[in-house]
Amino acid sequence: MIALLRRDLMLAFRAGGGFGLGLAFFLIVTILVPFSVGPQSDLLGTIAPGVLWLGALLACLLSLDRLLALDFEDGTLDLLATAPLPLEAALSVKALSHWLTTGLPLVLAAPVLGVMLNLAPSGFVWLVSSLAVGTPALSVIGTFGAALTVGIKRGGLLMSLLVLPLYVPTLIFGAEVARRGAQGLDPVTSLLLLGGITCATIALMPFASAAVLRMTLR
Amino acid sequence: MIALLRRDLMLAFRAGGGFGLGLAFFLIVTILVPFSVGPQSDLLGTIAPGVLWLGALLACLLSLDRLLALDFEDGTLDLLATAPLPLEAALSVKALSHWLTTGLPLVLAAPVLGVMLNLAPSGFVWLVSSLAVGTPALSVIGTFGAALTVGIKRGGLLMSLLVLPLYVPTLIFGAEVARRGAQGLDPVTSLLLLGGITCATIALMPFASAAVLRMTLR
Amino acid sequence: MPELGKYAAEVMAAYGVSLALLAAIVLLSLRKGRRARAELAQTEQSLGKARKDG
Amino acid sequence: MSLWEYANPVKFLGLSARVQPYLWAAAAICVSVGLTWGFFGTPEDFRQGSTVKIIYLHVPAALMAINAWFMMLVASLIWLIRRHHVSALAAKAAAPVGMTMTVIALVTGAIWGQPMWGTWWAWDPRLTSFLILFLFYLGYIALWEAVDDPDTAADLTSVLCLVGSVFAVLSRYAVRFWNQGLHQGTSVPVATGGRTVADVFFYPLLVSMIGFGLLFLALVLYRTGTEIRLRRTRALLARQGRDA
Amino acid sequence: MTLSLRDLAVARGGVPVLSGVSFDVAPGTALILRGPNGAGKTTLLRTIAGLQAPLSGQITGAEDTIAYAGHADGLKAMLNVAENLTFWAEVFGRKDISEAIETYQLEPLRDRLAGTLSAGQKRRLGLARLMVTGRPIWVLDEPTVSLDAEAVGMFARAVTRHLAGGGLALIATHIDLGIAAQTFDITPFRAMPDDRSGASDEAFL
Amino acid sequence: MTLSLRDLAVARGGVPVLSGVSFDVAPGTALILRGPNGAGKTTLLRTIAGLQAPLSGQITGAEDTIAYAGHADGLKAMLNVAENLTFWAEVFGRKDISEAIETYQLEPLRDRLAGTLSAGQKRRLGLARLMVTGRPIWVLDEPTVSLDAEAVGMFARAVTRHLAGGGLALIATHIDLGIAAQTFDITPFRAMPDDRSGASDEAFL
Ligand code: HEM
Ligand SMILES: Nc1ncnc2c1ncn2[C@@H]1O[C@H](COP(=O)(O)OP(=O)(O)OP(=O)(O)O)[C@@H](O)[C@H]1O
Ligand SMILES: Nc1ncnc2c1ncn2[C@@H]1O[C@H](COP(=O)(O)OP(=O)(O)OP(=O)(O)O)[C@@H](O)[C@H]1O
Ligand SMILES: [Mg+2]
Ligand SMILES: [Mg+2]
Repeated sequence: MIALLRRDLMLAFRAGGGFGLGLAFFLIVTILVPFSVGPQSDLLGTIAPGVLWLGALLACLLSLDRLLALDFEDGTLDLLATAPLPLEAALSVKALSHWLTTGLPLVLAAPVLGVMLNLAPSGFVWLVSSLAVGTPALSVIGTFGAALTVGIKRGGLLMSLLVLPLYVPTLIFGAEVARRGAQGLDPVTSLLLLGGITCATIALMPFASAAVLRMTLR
Repeated sequence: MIALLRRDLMLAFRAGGGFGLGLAFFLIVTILVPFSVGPQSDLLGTIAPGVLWLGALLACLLSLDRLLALDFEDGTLDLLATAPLPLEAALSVKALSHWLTTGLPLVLAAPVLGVMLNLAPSGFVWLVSSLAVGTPALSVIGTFGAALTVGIKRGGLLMSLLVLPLYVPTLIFGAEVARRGAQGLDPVTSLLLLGGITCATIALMPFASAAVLRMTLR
Repeated sequence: MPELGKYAAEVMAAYGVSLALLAAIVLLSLRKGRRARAELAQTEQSLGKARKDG
Repeated sequence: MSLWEYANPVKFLGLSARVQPYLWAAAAICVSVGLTWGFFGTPEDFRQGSTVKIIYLHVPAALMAINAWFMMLVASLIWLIRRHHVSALAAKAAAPVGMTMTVIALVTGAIWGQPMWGTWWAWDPRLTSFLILFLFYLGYIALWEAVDDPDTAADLTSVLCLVGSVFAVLSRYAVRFWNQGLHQGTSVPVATGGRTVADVFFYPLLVSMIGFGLLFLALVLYRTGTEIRLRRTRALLARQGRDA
Repeated sequence: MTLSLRDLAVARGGVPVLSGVSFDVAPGTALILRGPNGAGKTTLLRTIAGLQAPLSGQITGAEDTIAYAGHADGLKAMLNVAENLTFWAEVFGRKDISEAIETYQLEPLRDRLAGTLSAGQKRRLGLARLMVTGRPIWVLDEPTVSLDAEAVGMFARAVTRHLAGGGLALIATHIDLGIAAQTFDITPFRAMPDDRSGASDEAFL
Repeated sequence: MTLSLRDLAVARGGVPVLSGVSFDVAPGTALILRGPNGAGKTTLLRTIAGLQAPLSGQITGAEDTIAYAGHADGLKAMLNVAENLTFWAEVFGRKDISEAIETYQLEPLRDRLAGTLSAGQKRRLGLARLMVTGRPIWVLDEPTVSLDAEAVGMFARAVTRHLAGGGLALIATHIDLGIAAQTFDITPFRAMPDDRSGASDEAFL
């Protein structure tokens, strides 16, 4: 399992970087927002928490695309399925490495982008904590989506379609935390709910993912 | 060439639909926006033109991902490069089929999503015309990005990164047209500029794409 | 025809769209069903497989 | 003799062929009576004017949209546990019907919203969770289309239906937490015990709801038959074309 | 531990491909599967490796003892030869990759990224992977594709050594491998079009 | 039209692999390339097919006359056999696919999606593609991988017929194809480590 994690991270660094790219996408989306909605800074400030959450979500989504697909194509998944490692564990590790290479950098970069979008000062800490608590759920749910679409060529868009509705609760609570934080309201309830969702998905989704993957490999 | 177009469209329909999926993604992004920035309808109305343009751009981008990658992986590109068909033409056809399966549906669906985001009534016709004029440029530029990243595994994100900056002018003018339209200002100048960009890219980009593709295949 | 008042357009539109959608799903189902039947009949015939029922 | 016998495709086709004529007739009668009665035979509401007539489309469609998903959930569970093909195919057959119902509810709601709330669309919890339901339908259908092998497709969509149900409920709750809406509450007796709709409106509504239910049933039976035939064609052809 | 198949039926794409297959492979021996293209060798091997379920029949002795090598090698283009092998060794709870490197003469290629190997070199690496799993049963699908004569010799020696160590091997191939082993032709076991051995579509026939 | 190589040097990944290769293939004849794994056969064939530029030397007679078949077949899993062939025929401005179908006995598979074929069946389809191009020069890289004996026979007949019709063929392979042809061993042409034949990194040596 540690071998798998190490390999995934190594590949992410080497293969022209799952690492930097999710982040770069996040950055670009955030930059494109002023171009598309116009540069008024109060408007930007109002929508900043939402935009950052949405950008993080899309960055996660895009990098999910090949989370399992590459391993499927070159036969690694077949071999992993016959290896002495429960598939649930393997998928949890994959989700973890996805989070480490995508979610974590997003969390760390969010404050910088917050500045660019004129986020209210009180919002920063809540933005970061909501992302820190929420992005693991995105990775875990995303792994499920990747497992569902693994055998399908051109599966990327289909996966987005399947995964995005599943992301809705996380997004609602996450953005709520960030927004209430920015507006100076109390975001703790939402944050707790968000944490609850994350814990529940981490505990349960790997089983669904593994079940689905066994079906596709068959 | 007609054979290529027909095959691409056929594949798009069969392979679980490049057709519907870009659209679905557009829909989903638009739906997620209220979840992330909150449901106040006047705020939504203000950012609607920008959000719709950004959504269309992202939907295009995601479906680009495998525009050439699939053909590369199974060796079709190698064979096409040795076929009696100029690569420029082949890539133009690919861009066209991408637009037909992604851009066009987006244009048609935009008004419905405009309703959901509370777009001002005066904005609809300009939104649609800006998308109709602008999305072909997105497809053509996207083909260039796809050609650049074709040999790279996990190229999806990298491609987004390369393509998004190229999309900036199109996005700026396109969103400007839609925004001015919604605010009741005169959007014709921007629309003309947008049209100019589209024409220029359609005329020139295929050569760049073909050149780049020849380099990657080597 | 009942008097629909100032909302006539809305009510008629709602009924129109809904009935059109219902008709569409029914007709599409019927068409697909008919094609499936024909295709199956043809396949069975060409393979000489007897059929147990309709 | 158990209910499971009808999990056999041939048995199922036989039964469904026998029931369908009655079902279609009943559905046609109920839908047309309900709608005609509602359209021609009811007065205007004092507040909503003639728009109240939309209720005979809107509410049954919304009801069936949710029930269809629920039926798909049950069918998916049966497939996952007992692996009866008819069950999986019934779920597949129901999805487009459910989606149509969803669209009808959304469209009629939007048309109704314009005069009542002054807007086509609002981010109200009820409306929003319905939109999410629509997305789940879309994803479910797209997944069926995308997977080649029918059994794998059945497996995957079943799991998706299961997980999707959980998330649909979660979304509903989340959406409600996120926004308090303007859509009105439940008015049908099963849910409240009393009713908030006057009898004049209620009886045609009831007929219409029954009609939509019967129509759904008839459509699902018919479409399941279609799926079974397609599957049989495929099986016959596959076994024929295998050698060489 | 003997690998035994009893009256096995396998399917691909929901269609029965083979039925009534029975054989035993004892430790220290290899069995070569033969059959024309499309006969069902790949399907059979995948079933034995546990990647798909059989329609009916029993497989014994295959639980957690199989190393499978199919048409795809499970190599990462962006990892070098040693890293690829080390990864698979660790997945199977082992460490040592030197024997595998030596047997397939990968030493000069040790630090090359797998993506830059030639077809035959890649295949050699794919076969070397088997040796680091430590599994007693090798299930191989056309292992010598694109290997030159010398590399086929390396492979034959590796298999012979594996058998001598009490392992067993099941190999599908179209060409002669130079391994002393029995041959099993699967052609006679082709399933009939109306075969009802539990295939998922049989309810529809 | 003769295919001629004069003092050709080729590189892969920026490193010279072969140098000083010269040969001619006359119409009506085939040339079989041999060499151990990693010798540079694939690189040479890709250069001749125009997929990469030579470091130095001349290739004549290859412009728009070559049909190339490499390790990947260029088949779409979601199109059926006939659609795949028709597509390639149309790209090369032709229509008729019946001869290809017949030669490789693909008739029974005609309506099967290419994704559901077995390895050997896929390969047969990949080879059938050559026949619909109408190109006089076939450049083939290990064409018989995963083919059974019978299919190798089909391939040999197809090549013989192609040669009899004035075509020519250049084939890299490790096994015996049963085609009457000269053999060319590329092993002696391996580029030396300090070879300066125009590689992109030679300025740094
Ligand atoms: C796009 C907009 C709308 C959507 C998506 C929508 C959706 C729904 C849904 C999901 C139900 C629940 C059915 C059930 O649970 O049994 C419902 C019921 C209902 N809706 Fe709407 N609705 C919309 C607009 C409206 C408008 C504008 C009105 C009237 C002003 C309205 C009036 C009703 C009524 C009276 C019910 C019955 C309440 C009940 O029995 O639960 N709806 N609608
Ligand atoms: N990117 C690269 N960098 C350095 N060397 C490379 C690169 N790619 C390939 N090579 C080397 O170039 C040589 C020629 O490879 P090529 O694929 O042409 O061999 P081949 O004769 O086709 O072998 P095979 O019979 O195994 O297919 C090999 O030794 C290979 O390792
Ligand atoms: N999805 C599918 N639907 C129907 N038939 C299929 C499907 N996939 C494969 N087949 C058929 O199943 C049979 C067995 O295929 P398999 O790959 O096991 O053959 P094989 O013996 O490995 O052949 P090869 O020597 O060519 O690799 C083939 O005839 C193939 O065409
Ligand atoms: Mg095989
Ligand atoms: Mg080679």
